[in-house]
Amino acid sequence: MSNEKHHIVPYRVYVFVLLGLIALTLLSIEITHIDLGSLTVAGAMVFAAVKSYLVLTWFMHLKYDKPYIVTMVIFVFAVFAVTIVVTFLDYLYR
Amino acid sequence: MYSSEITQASNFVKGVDTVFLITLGVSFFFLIALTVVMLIFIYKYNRKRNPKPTQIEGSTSLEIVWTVIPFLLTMLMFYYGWVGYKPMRKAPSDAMEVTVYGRMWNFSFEYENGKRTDTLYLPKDKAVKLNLVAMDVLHSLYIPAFRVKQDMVPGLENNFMWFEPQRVGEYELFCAEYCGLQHSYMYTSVKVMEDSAFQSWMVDTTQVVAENIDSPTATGRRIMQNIGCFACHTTDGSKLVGPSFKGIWGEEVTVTTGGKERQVTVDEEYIRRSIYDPNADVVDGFNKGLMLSYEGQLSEEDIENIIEYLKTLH
Amino acid sequence: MNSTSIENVANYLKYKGKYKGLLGWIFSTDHKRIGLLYLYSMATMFSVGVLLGLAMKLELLAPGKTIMDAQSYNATFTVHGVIMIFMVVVPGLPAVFGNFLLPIMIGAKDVAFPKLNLLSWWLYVAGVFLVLAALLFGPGTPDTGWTFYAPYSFKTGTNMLPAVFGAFVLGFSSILTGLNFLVTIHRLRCPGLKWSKLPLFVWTLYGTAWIQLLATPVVGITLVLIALERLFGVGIFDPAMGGDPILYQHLFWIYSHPAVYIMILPAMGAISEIIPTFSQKHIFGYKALIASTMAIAFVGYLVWGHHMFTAGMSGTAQYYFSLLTFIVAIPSAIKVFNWISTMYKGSINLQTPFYWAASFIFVFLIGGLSGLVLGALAANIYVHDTAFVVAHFHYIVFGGTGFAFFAAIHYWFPKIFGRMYDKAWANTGWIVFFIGFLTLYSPMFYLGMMGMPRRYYDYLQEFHGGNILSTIGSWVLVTGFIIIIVNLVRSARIGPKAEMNPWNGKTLEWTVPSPPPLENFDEIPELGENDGPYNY
Amino acid sequence: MEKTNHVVHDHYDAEGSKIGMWFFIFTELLLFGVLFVIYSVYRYMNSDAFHLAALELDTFIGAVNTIILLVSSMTIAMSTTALQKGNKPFTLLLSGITLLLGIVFLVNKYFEWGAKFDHGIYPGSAHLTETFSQGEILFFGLYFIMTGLHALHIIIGLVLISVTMWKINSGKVHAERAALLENSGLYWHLVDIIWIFLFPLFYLIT
Ligand code: HEA
Ligand code: HEA
Ligand code: HEC
Ligand code: CUA
Ligand SMILES: [Cu+2]
Repeated sequence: MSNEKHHIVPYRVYVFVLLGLIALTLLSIEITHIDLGSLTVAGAMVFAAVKSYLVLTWFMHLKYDKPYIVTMVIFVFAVFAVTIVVTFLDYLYR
Repeated sequence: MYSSEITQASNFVKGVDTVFLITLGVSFFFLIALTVVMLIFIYKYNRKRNPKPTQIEGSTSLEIVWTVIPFLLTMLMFYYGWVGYKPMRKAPSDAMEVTVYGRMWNFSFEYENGKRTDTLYLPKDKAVKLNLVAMDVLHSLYIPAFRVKQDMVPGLENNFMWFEPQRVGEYELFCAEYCGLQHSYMYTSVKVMEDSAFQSWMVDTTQVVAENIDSPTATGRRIMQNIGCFACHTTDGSKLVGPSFKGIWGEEVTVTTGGKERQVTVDEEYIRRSIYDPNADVVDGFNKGLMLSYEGQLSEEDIENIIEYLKTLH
Repeated sequence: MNSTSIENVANYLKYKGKYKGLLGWIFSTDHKRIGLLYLYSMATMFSVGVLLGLAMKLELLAPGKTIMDAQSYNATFTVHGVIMIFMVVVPGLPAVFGNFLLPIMIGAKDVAFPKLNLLSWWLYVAGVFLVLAALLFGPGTPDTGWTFYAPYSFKTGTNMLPAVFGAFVLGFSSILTGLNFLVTIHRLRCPGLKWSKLPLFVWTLYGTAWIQLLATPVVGITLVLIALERLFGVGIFDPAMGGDPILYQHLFWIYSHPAVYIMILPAMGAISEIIPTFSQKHIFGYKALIASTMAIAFVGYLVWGHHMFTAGMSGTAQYYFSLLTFIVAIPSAIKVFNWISTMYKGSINLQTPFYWAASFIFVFLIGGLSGLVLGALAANIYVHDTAFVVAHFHYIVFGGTGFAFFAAIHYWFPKIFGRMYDKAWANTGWIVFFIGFLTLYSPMFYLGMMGMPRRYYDYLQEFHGGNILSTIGSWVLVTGFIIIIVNLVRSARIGPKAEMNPWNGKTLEWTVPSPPPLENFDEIPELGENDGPYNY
Repeated sequence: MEKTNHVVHDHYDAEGSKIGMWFFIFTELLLFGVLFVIYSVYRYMNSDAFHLAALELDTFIGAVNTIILLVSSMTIAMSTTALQKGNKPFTLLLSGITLLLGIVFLVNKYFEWGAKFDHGIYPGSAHLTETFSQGEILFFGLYFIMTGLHALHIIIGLVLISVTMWKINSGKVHAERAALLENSGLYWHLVDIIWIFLFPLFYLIT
């Protein structure tokens, strides 16, 4: 068990990811200056989602982890998403 | 619940009772059938009679059967449940409207012509829409005989229930959502009358006017009765949630105002403040925040009548 | 271990560690000792809850004041509910039997994180004391009901903060137990014990642990919000500041509905062990039982709104929640069918645990089927917040989880204490208890259908009859309870020594001595192709 | 501890502790998840008020803090690489930078909150309840609760990283037993992810 090989991620990969994240952050700030109306929230959330995808896969090593861990992470996010949707079944139709 | 007396008390009784009977029927069937089967197995395959078990690991076809059959049955129950409920959500537009105020711990009902009561009077065979207003915490208006219940939520818009009483009589009306100390005493009754009787009751303000002329005291008392002051205050000196009104006029009370204790003498000014802004002066030994402001609910005139009444309580 | 004779093995009850006496227990990271710590602390809290329940029944014996005033009654059902739910049935079987048996059943020496396990128990105790502090100190015992509905919960003058915080800490303890079990099941299964060979009790613990993990934080943060509301007036649930009290109910039930499956799943797991053992037969539909466990765990997460049908939700939400409530009932039905089929052509050994298991099925049926009545929208509107609901959940929480708990304790007692109880007394206790149970709760169905609201300190004359019957039932029930407890406590100390495998069970815990030695196995067992928990 | 019966109980299971951390992260996600549910419900109910209230927050500080957290996330991730490569001083340096950035984040937050308090905007303040609309009260209520809870998590993360550094320094955590560092890293990234969502919700969407 303890002898499982660890994938050693080179430093530069992290630097690239960070640059990507910062770029996305700046971009999302820029984009809010354009008035997208009701899409603003959605837009910002898409940026946030992409950013957390990056953090999850690279910083949190999901890319190198066993598939079952990835499955569990997806499952948990799905449960959360479903919870929100179900809650909104009330608020959207009141 | 199936006693014939109340079966047709409102237009919803049928829908609700139907789904009740269906679910109860299915339930009893399964309960009895499964229990009997289980008892038979326990008897027949008892160690004494059947010392050697036969190993069976399962059966896919059986699993499918007993997934599909309950599924169909539950969908049936769901369907009737929805059908019985659906009409409760949409009140007819010509319904008579009554506003219900729920507060700790009484209901008061206000009719279209401004009349206020603590008992719900209704005409027979006429749709009524109750607009629910919760003043402090959650309450729930429950009339078992009519099979209706709806929570009263403070701040919720479009909080209503409707039904059509179909039988003359007097029915219980409970508060079904826990709301504190006297939750179990938060009940009153619904009086369903023939339409003509209701109409004359409705326009009959003579009694009130007469009382108004001869005695503000009686009016004050009636107002307090209807709006529910006596849920928390007594007139006999015993302490409920709030101080008793016995001998209140001219009394010296210790109150806390803005964190500081002080002595005040009960006068008009003080009583008015106590009713419009109860948390400004909190009487020693009682809790802040329980009594809520009646501003907008009681007019200047009402307050004067109340004060007249309070003066009489020695 | 240096000895082969069971007598001389340092079994987990006897070994001496760094500390002696009581300290040797409360600082022990041995999963078996922790299991017993939970058993004792829960039994204590349970007794308090029972007394409060009896007090309520006594009060309801007659209309008007009987033994207490309205304020005390409200406080009583609140504390009764909080104790029973958060301190007894939610930790319930996982904390006691899960802790004790999970590692043995999967052939491990302990759980994955023994220290964390001990910490969970400490947190449990801390939570208990916090809640008790709310009763003893401060401006009065909480009186909101165990649901803490806003806005009453931040309007009441009573001592809510410690109670709410205590419930939060209890939740944290529950999360850590769940986390520990998940890692244990994932990582510590012995060689050859594939997922498809896990005992069903372990599977239910697995499903339960996921719910604990994903649902408990929801109630945790919601209760913190109630506390913040009281302290600072943030406004989140306060209608006066724009907050929505219905949102509170959503959040509360997002946890508390899955929590009812936290209570029942391990109970179902225990029943799935007991029935095959006493029928000496392979469990019927192993895969179907696993699938239904997972289905309950998952779908159970999405039906919370059936507690709020009258709360003022949208019609769409009501439609959806009612539909899913019915769907989630189906896996439970599958389980019942499989249990009964397991008895078919078995060789049934009528012993106390089996009696409990069979009566579990009966009361669970009543509880579950009355749940269907509640799930149907129109019927729910009528009986919501009446004694009918009280009957439903006592039947299923207490009838389900409680009966399974007693089944489990009578089943694993010889393993846990290494001694056997007096079977005649155990059976007497069971029958008295069973009769008392039916007398106590059945009238409540009737009262609810007559329209008697719940949480009523006082009631109208017309509800009197049912209440008298119910109160009498409560005394019978407690008589049964006392017989059972006295029998068990006595036998744990002076009962005859038990064999290693008195019931001829096939799960791994029956392959180790009774009581098990410190680290369960001398050597980690290995399962061959044909070994399995139900291969008789 | 009391395991005197000479059984070596020291099974080191890197994957076990890793998934343990993940399970804990799941719990945390749901914990914040609830607050996000509340936020979205109230935003939906009071969209104009939320719009107005968000203007009160300083996007610049928010953005700076975002970048601080992102960088700190990178350094802690890199420190694992450094540890696996056996470069202890560099590991310590990198996690030290993380620690420092975390503290800078908190200091920023402190000033940000302080400024709000000075304007009389804090939960239950008279200024807030009297001059703002209901939606705005909710917005600020949520703002304080969510960023407050996040700050609490930063503090927990900082403690965790400090302990890890201590153990790296004393040699208890090393290339073969890197689980503690990896887990603190995971936790820190969680804190980062939450901020990734908090930032647009409170500062950006106006
Ligand atoms: C262990 C706990 C537990 C369990 C397992 C359940 C199981 C179920 N519960 Fe219960 N419930 C509670 C504990 C539990 N409940 C509590 C504590 C409350 C009250 C909380 C409060 O307000 O204080 C409550 C309240 C409650 C309500 C809200 C009542 C109200 O306030 O208005 C509803 C409504 O739908 C409901 C439904 C159900 C259903 C459909 C199931 C189903 O899962 C049941 C499934 C089981 C069966 C159906 C039996 C087996 C079936 C067969 C053998 C075959 C025949 C079946 C079919 C044809 C389908 N429950
Ligand atoms: C596990 C849950 C549980 C249990 C066991 C009980 C047990 C009892 N309950 Fe219940 N009760 C609740 C959970 C439970 N209750 C909840 C959640 C509420 C709602 C509170 C609210 O409204 O907020 C409630 C409310 C409630 C009311 C309604 C209050 C009202 O609405 O006005 C009443 C009324 O009489 C009552 C009575 C009783 C009685 C007499 C007992 C008992 O005294 C019966 C005696 C029991 C026994 C003799 C043994 C049972 C054995 C086990 C369960 C297993 C053992 C486990 C271990 C030792 C760990 N309870
Ligand atoms: C929910 C309970 C409740 C209701 C209903 C209620 N009150 Fe009160 N009342 C209190 C409490 C508690 C106090 C003491 C604390 C305070 O002064 O705010 C109080 C105080 C008072 C006082 C001051 C008493 C004294 O001895 O100085 C007056 C006058 C009063 N109420 C009048 C009324 C009137 C008139 C009504 C109805 C229109 C009413 N109250 C309804 C709870 C209530
Ligand atoms: Cu009003 Cu209960
Ligand atoms: Cu439920």
